[in-house]
Amino acid sequence: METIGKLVAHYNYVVTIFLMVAGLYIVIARSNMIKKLVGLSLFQTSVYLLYIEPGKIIGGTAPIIDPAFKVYSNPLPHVLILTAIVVGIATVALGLALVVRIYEAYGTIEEDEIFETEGEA
Amino acid sequence: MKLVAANLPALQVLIPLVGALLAAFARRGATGWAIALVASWLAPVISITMLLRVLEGGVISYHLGGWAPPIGIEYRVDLLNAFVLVIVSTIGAVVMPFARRSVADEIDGDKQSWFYAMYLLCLAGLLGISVTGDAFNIFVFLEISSLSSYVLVAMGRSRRSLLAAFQYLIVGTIGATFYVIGIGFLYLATGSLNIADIAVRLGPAMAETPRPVLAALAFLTVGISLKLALFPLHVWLPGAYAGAPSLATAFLAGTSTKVAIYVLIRLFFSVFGVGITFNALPVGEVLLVLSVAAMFIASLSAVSQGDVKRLLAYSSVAQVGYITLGISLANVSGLTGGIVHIFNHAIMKTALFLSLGAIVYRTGSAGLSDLAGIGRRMPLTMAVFVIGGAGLIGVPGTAGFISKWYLAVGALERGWWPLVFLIVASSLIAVLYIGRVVEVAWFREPSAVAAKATDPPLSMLLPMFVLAAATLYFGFETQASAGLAGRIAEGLLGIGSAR
Amino acid sequence: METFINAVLLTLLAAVTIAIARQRNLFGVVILAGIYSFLMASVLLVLDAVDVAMTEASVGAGVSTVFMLGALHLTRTLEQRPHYSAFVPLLVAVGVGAALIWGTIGLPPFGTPDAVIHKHVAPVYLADSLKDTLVPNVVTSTLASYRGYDTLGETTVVFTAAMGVMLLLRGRRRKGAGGDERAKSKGEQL
Amino acid sequence: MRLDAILRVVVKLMLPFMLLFSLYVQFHGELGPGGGFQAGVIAAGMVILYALIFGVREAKRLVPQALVERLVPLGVLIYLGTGLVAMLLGGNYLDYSTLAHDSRHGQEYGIMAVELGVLITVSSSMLAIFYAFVERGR
Repeated sequence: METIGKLVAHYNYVVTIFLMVAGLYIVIARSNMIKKLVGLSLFQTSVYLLYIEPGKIIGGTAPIIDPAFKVYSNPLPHVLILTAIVVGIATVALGLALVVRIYEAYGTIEEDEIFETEGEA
Repeated sequence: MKLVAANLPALQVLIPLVGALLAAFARRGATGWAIALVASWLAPVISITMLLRVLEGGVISYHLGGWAPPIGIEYRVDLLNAFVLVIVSTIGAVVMPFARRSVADEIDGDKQSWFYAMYLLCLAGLLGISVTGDAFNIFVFLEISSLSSYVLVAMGRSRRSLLAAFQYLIVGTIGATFYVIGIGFLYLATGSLNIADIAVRLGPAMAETPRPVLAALAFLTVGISLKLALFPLHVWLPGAYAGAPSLATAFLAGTSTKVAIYVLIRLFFSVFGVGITFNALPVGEVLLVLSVAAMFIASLSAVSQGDVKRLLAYSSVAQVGYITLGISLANVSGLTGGIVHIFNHAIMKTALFLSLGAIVYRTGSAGLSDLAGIGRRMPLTMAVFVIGGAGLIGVPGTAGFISKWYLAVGALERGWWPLVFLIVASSLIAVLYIGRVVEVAWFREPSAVAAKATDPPLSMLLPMFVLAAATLYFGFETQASAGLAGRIAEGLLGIGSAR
Repeated sequence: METFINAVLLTLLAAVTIAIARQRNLFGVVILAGIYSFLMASVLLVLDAVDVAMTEASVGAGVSTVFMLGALHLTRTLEQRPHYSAFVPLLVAVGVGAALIWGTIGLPPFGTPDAVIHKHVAPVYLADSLKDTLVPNVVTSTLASYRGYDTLGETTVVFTAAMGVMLLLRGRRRKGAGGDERAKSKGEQL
Repeated sequence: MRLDAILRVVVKLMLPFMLLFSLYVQFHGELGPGGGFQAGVIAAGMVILYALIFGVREAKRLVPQALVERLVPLGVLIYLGTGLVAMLLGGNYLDYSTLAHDSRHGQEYGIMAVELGVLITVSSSMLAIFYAFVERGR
């Protein structure tokens, strides 16, 4: 049972890292700007897990003080990630506004097509 | 008065922030400019007062919310960040008289006051990064300065500005996310977010679980290197500087990469310490190689540019190379050279971009061919350009020479004499790209647009003169620049009595 | 049990991520991204991060999807195949992944109360929140008071983004005018 | 058409509840999960939903764009101002303890005030961004 637990614990980190890497890959590899922004937000979102997962204590509850509970998960990562989420949506909104303007100016949102018309950007 | 004196570190950031909010309410461009002028001129008053206080009485620690660190967020001002605050706030203030006409010319009337709001947000963000003693708080203010920079860049007239802003946003966000990952590792290893507290707890953490600490170092270094445009992570910079409105380029070139460099220095020397940074991972070696590559490759790219804004932007990448070279040397002379070059490059590059901004104001173009003969039509503006250019080259008698002198001494102390040769050789490339502009501007027949140009009004000339004069002044009188940088370097390396 | 649910949800997240990478219809991508956010919110819920879960569900799956659809409405909905090779991005991604795995190996196992982060600063918030601020939700008291300055900064980030979007999208449309045209008009004007 | 009518009626019926929920999230944030961000996003979502069903023009009549644009900086100003008031009363910046005679109640008031600021800026920002995108469409 213990070994299975260990395996699963490690599994969490591996999947989290896969999510981060996949997001990063989409940002760099794709030429479509909206897809890039989606990838960027996947990358940012998966980083939340890097903070929140270690903050969890098995058998603990949400960090809202109540006489019925003794063990609480760590509140500090939650606070930091709340900030990160808000920063994330702000960045995506700004990025989308830029994409709309770029589409109006160039008639495409494919980065490589734009590079072809602009020469080197 | 006592109230103000007690809360200086908080006011340093709050005043531009309040200014930004007021400018957001304003509708007229002139109102926005007036607010920005007041807010940005108060900033250096505060930062210089703090620098003097630190020189007198040591580190200033300010507990935001009244919570003692590491529970609460701390503003912690020592010599290093007081110095950086003075640089950022001074550049932010000096460009303001220039701003009014330049912005009125380049930005639509109904958007000007919001443009100033963005400018002040960027200033507040950069000051916030420099003043804070909390690693996560750096991220928050990094995002304020970054988001506002993206918008400032996108406000350029050309459609390329939009593309540059988008690329800047993507790269900047990847950099910031790397930073967050790095801070996450540091937090997991030490349980703290306060920089001074992390530094204390890092030793035991390193002994127990070195891997997360080293991963933190790697991610933070890469993330910040994206922000400071370390070669070859600089691809966003030329487009962004070339695309941004003149004022934004001058301001960002003087401050934004500098603040990122500050964060890198802080992390390397105050958090991880020389032992971990340069011995546990080959950070020093990699940084050295990339710095030299930047000095040469970026300079060579600058030579072939047809757009002078872009040319100066590539030169910025090269100049950042000198600063990171100083960091990678990790001895007092080298680090002094790096730190003093933060200051020297800020004044020189801002002077150059302002004079170019004046040319754009008169001719509407920064193309090299359009600049033909401009020296005869705008002699004062071009004189500033020549002085700034001489500084970039490192001509003796200019501030740039001082930086390179210390870098060379640092290299010699290390016994790396070929590096001295490389520093001199790369300066010769700067002669090429500055010389090219000067040749076209002074020795060609005036182009169609240049023929009708004249020097800009005094309000635009004065900031340029101040910076040009500073470039010359700090070439002779080095006590305030290199002297201070030397004390900072000694303090960072744990030598001497620097506080 | 918590560990198991968490592992299942994470696997689903990985599957959705792969689907997003492969899907070329951008409407599909945006909807999948919404699903991703809901799954993420569930994971966060399992991890006791109730406030974060609530924010992720409303921001990630709600507002973010609306903005994305708004942008799609104004642009194109089909992604082209990129012209350049995916080799370098793959290399970068694998490198970053390797560094992350290397770095996390030394970390304490999932869910243990002995980790460093549970011993230094965090217990102070848990112990003092009620006593200092009368607020039982420690996340709220930390967010608004102990680290209130961060939250001021993050509100400012939202403000910056809103101003930025309005600066970019309000006002009349201008077809991308090159710098050269402007130089000419300036030359004539003078 | 019929479906549309149902949708309209349902949304109209839902709106007050959404508003109530948003307020609940705002003011319950001290006791349970929630706070200014979440409430702000829900409040903005409410108007966005209204706009999707009844059209943006209707939504703008309900919540005028000019008002929204003024509220964006106002929220930050409330947050920032709360900190400044605390400073003027002799504490450090954002030290809410000075806001009342008893430091704990001061903290409570301070937290309420800044959460209100967050609510205003977040909800109006989200709405302003939404309006900006929709406006661009025509």
